Amino acid sequence: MEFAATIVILTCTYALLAAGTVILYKAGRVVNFAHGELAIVGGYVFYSAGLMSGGTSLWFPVAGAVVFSIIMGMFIYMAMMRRLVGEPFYVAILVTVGIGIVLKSAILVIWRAERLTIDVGVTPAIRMAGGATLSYMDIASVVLTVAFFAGLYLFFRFTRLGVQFRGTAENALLASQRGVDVNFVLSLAWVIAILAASLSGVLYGGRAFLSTESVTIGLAGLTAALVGGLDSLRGAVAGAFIVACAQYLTVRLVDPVLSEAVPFLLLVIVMSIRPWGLFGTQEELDRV
Amino acid sequence: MEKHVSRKLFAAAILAASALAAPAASAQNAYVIGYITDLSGPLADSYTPTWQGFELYMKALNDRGGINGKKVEVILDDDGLKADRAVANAKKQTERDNVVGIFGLSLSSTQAPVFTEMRKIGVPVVTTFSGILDALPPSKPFSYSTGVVFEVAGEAIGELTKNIKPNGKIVGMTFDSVGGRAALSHNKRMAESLGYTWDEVLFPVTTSDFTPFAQAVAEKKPDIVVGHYGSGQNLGVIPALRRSGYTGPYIVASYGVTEDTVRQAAVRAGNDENVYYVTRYATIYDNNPGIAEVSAAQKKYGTSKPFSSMHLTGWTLGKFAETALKACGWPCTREQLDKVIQTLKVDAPGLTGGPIEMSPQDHYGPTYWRLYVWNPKTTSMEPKSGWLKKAALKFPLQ
Amino acid sequence: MPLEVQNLTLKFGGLTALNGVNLSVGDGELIAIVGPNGAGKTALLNCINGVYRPTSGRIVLNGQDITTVPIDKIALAGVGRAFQHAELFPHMTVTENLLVGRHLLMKTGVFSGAFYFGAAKREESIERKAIEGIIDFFELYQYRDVTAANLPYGVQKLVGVARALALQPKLLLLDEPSTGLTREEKENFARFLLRIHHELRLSMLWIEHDMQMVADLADRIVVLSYGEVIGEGPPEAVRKMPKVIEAYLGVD
Amino acid sequence: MSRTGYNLRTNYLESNEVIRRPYQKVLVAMVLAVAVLLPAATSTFFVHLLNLCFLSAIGALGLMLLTGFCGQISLGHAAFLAVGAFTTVILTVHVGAPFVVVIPAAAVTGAVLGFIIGLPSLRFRGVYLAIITLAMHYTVIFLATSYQANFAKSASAGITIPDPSIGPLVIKGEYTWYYFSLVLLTLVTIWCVNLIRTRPGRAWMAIRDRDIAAEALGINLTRYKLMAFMVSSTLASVSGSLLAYYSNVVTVETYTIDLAVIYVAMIIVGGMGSILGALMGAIFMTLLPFGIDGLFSYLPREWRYGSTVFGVQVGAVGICIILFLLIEPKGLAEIWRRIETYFDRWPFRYRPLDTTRH
Repeated sequence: MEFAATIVILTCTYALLAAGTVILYKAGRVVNFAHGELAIVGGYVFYSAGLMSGGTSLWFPVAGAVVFSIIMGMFIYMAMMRRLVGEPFYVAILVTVGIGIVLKSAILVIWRAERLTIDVGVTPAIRMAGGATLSYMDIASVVLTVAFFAGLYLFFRFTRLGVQFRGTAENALLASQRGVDVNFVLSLAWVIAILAASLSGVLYGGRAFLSTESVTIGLAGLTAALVGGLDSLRGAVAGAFIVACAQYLTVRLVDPVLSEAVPFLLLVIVMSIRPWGLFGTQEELDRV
Repeated sequence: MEKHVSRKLFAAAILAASALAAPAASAQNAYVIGYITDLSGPLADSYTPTWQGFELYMKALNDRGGINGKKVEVILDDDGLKADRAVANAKKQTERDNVVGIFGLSLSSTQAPVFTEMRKIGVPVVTTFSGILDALPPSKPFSYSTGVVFEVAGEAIGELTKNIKPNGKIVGMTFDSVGGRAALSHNKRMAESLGYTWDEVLFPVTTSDFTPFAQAVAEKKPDIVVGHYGSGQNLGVIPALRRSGYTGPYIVASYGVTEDTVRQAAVRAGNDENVYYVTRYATIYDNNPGIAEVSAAQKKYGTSKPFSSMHLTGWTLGKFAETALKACGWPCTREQLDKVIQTLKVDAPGLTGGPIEMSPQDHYGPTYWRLYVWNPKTTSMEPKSGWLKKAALKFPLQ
Repeated sequence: MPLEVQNLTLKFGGLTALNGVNLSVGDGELIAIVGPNGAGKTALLNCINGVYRPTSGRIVLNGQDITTVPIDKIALAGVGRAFQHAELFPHMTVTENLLVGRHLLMKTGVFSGAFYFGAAKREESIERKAIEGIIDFFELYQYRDVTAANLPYGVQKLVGVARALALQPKLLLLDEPSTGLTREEKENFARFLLRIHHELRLSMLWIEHDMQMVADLADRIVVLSYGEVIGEGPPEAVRKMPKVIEAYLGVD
Repeated sequence: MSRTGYNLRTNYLESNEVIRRPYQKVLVAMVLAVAVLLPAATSTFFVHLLNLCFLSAIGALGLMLLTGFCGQISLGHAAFLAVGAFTTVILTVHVGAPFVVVIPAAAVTGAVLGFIIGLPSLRFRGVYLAIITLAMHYTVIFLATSYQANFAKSASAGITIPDPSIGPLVIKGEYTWYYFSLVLLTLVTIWCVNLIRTRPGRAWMAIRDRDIAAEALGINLTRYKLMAFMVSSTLASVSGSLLAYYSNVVTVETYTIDLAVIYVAMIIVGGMGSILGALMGAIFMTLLPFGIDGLFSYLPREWRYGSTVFGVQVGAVGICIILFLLIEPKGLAEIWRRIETYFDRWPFRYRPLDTTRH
């Protein structure tokens, strides 16, 4: 029972990250290596905004995280990514690596490298046989993740902006000729991706803690996206589930110490069988 | 545009280059010592308060008028828990700042290279935490430790566990580092010799979600769980263990874990009564004149980190440094300083269970350990045992 | 026969790019391939060149079956190719681009290259001299040390041909070498094509859109439409074929 | 007149000369002379920093060949350094092998690992390759941690290795190391320069620029990609071994992903596709944290507490990567070229269209 719960919660953390990676890839063919850092810094911002408001209301920290995502998303796209059109593929990757390092240094300079926990709803909500418990935060993380994906589905499917988004992902040039504000759509992609990451970071900060080491969840999320297929949101969920299962089972059945390397081993296996990922499309392989 | 960029870069480069060549700013009329530690890396939580304790002592000392009429100037450098940076800092301090000795240092991985380099030049180095082979008998010249040695701590914890439960199954946890493994193996050795059964769970260094690991521990049905790691991990581990259904005793080994961390972890775990703490220095909850003195200094000068036993550790090291420099006289040379440290005896009543004693063969000396338990009602720690004296282990072990 | 293409078919999923193409290039012959866009002209070259692996059929080069041989080995077998968009190495100079063309004729490796004296230096000297011959042939003197990215488009295409020629091929594949050139550049190019044809007597397979140029220069013309050969023969004969007229003018 | 006449050549090989203009010869000679005399004029600490620069420059050259010239991205360079360091440990501590055996052995181990890591590059490109090199990094580090933990059963602090010696000459102390690493770096640089201007280098650049066209000219992609990985990892491994010897201690904690990123930063800052850039980048990135440290020393002591200095040092790496990629993608080498051109033209501001490569 608790193992299933743990896997589901872990899947949620990774799925949110992987979804962001997929959105960014679909929108601008960018693979973001700074996603883990964005997630954790989002968590830190949430924490600090909570402190500033005295820890009484949830609205202030939530608003803090949202504002962070919007500013960060707009800034990364408008100041950096927009200028990289036509550059070799590695330039965008390395720029995101650079962003990741800068964010990490922000944790050091602003938050003094302290390990923080987000203590919202940590009291047990469900008691399971054997004494294990699930907190309100754990349940919230599942609910919020499901809500996020449902919202994303409705957005892409039924809103005008969502259609423009899909159009831009298909062919940015054509979309801009049809009057879509491509710059707006692509900044929006960054904002949504960072929002998802921040949510993931906040949930992670509730269950584990925030620190410069916890940015490694970004790599797990990236692996999940690659396993599922870089251009498929369904794949992101499936990939997250597979990575979470593999990690959990390694801890429990093989050797806990290996759990860090497992996502990569999994990735190598998946890529040698289906290089474009479980739900991805084959021609994407040559693009990146 | 292009030209602008290169001109600015050029200016920045010249500025940086001039900074590199900056001459030593040290006064000729003061004792200059170096302090290198991790103020920003993974263990900054532990080493920052230790440094602050040291600094408090030095501030108080200089306000008293210094040693032999001379002030003490401390050159502080951060190594970020990186060996190459620690070595470069040590070289910079010995050459540019002309320090007579180096104090502090972070984990063993940064100590070993600094010890090695400084031995070549002949600069005494005194560390607070995980002292290593170099300091333990047969000790190598110029290398000293006044702090926690993984192996000794492992043994002490094994022995003190008797005060919680006389027998049963102990599960040790650590992250997969060389030091963690060493601590575990000694804890295991001692526990098994006392009749406990032993099991262990290791996790990767970068782990921050401990739930799966905690479940693996809970499944082993332990009677006692020991966590061998620095400060922050406890914040994640204790709640994760409780979530996974383990409610038994949990021992925090004090590799730089502050009381405040224990408090936070215990609160997060649901105001637990079963959190224990084994430490080489006293805790701030002990009521004695030694602690009161440090506490007064902390109130006077202020520290950014909450007052903790790490401050006591740093304070004791400060006392060690003062005693050594005083004995060294003025002017104090590196050789002279090393010579006096070799037979130094420093008593820090109230802060340790007994004096720090160096001898030419043993640069670590006997250490004293104590078991505390967290009391959620009084929100403080209470001793659960007397001070346990551990003579230094001899290496290589048989 | 330098090149013989037998019953070549190439399919991508459900799409048939080439369907039972038969073709041969004789010694020193200049064969032009014409056809509307999407007729499969470049796909045919890609098959011969080894970029695509045909679904069925055979490609024989000087008696050697090269149907499934990898690209680089096909170059070794003696096929040189000039690409439609030149595909020069943009960060390298014209000389260096041509020297890459000499790759197969050189021997220097990682270890011998380390010492720039003795064998490696000698080889550089010899090959550099050989390149000078090609530069001379194509009159590229002023561009020797210009990076490819900085060349005018017309010159880029010329260098593309020169580079293919540098590897001393037995068969030269030219993919629309004159497309995008000005009238003058085209005439200039025609001159070089004739020189390759007459002075070097190289077998060539030449994709071209300019019907006038094809009619003037080619020995034979092969007309492709929707992946099939719809006409073949000397220029004057092909121009009169009803099927070709239909394909080109859309007569019903 | 002599300045504008440099394009005239009387010999084919002259176009392949690395140093083409008379004043450049003077410059190189001056740089070498300064390098030789420098230790006499500066402090041991600065010599130590330069040693770190020189030794890491060897690794940076390796990465430059792979990424800058062959176009294969790698985030696993720290692992290659680790392989060199641990080969050194195993051979010196267990076997007692001398320096002259260890360095070639480290080179061979590096080459073998490079070959293995190169294999996926035949199938994967771009991001996928980057992730695979990352996976390789974690695998190597895991193995190294296990080795170190089991090797040092009772105490923990890295593994000490003795000073190296070549025959009767013991390489010990900053100054000996300075000249030793200077000579070594010069040799490696010459090797790299020669590789780049002969057949293998041109093949790598062709693969980087247009792989299909390169293949159509007969370049065997498999062979040359693997060769690039092997040469790169060999240099990294040798660099790792030398750095281990220099510091006398090997511990697995040194070889983090951050270190790999710093090496990537070296070649970006220096300028992709330039040997000079690799050298400049290595020196820049090695000195950068110390320069920041130095700048901070001008500030009040209180400012240096906490994580600020280290945080800024970390952040500076990221900022360098971003700024150079966005503003000066050709790096320091290009800035240097512009300065050179400026003086070359002097006193004129312009010169007729100059599109030649320098």
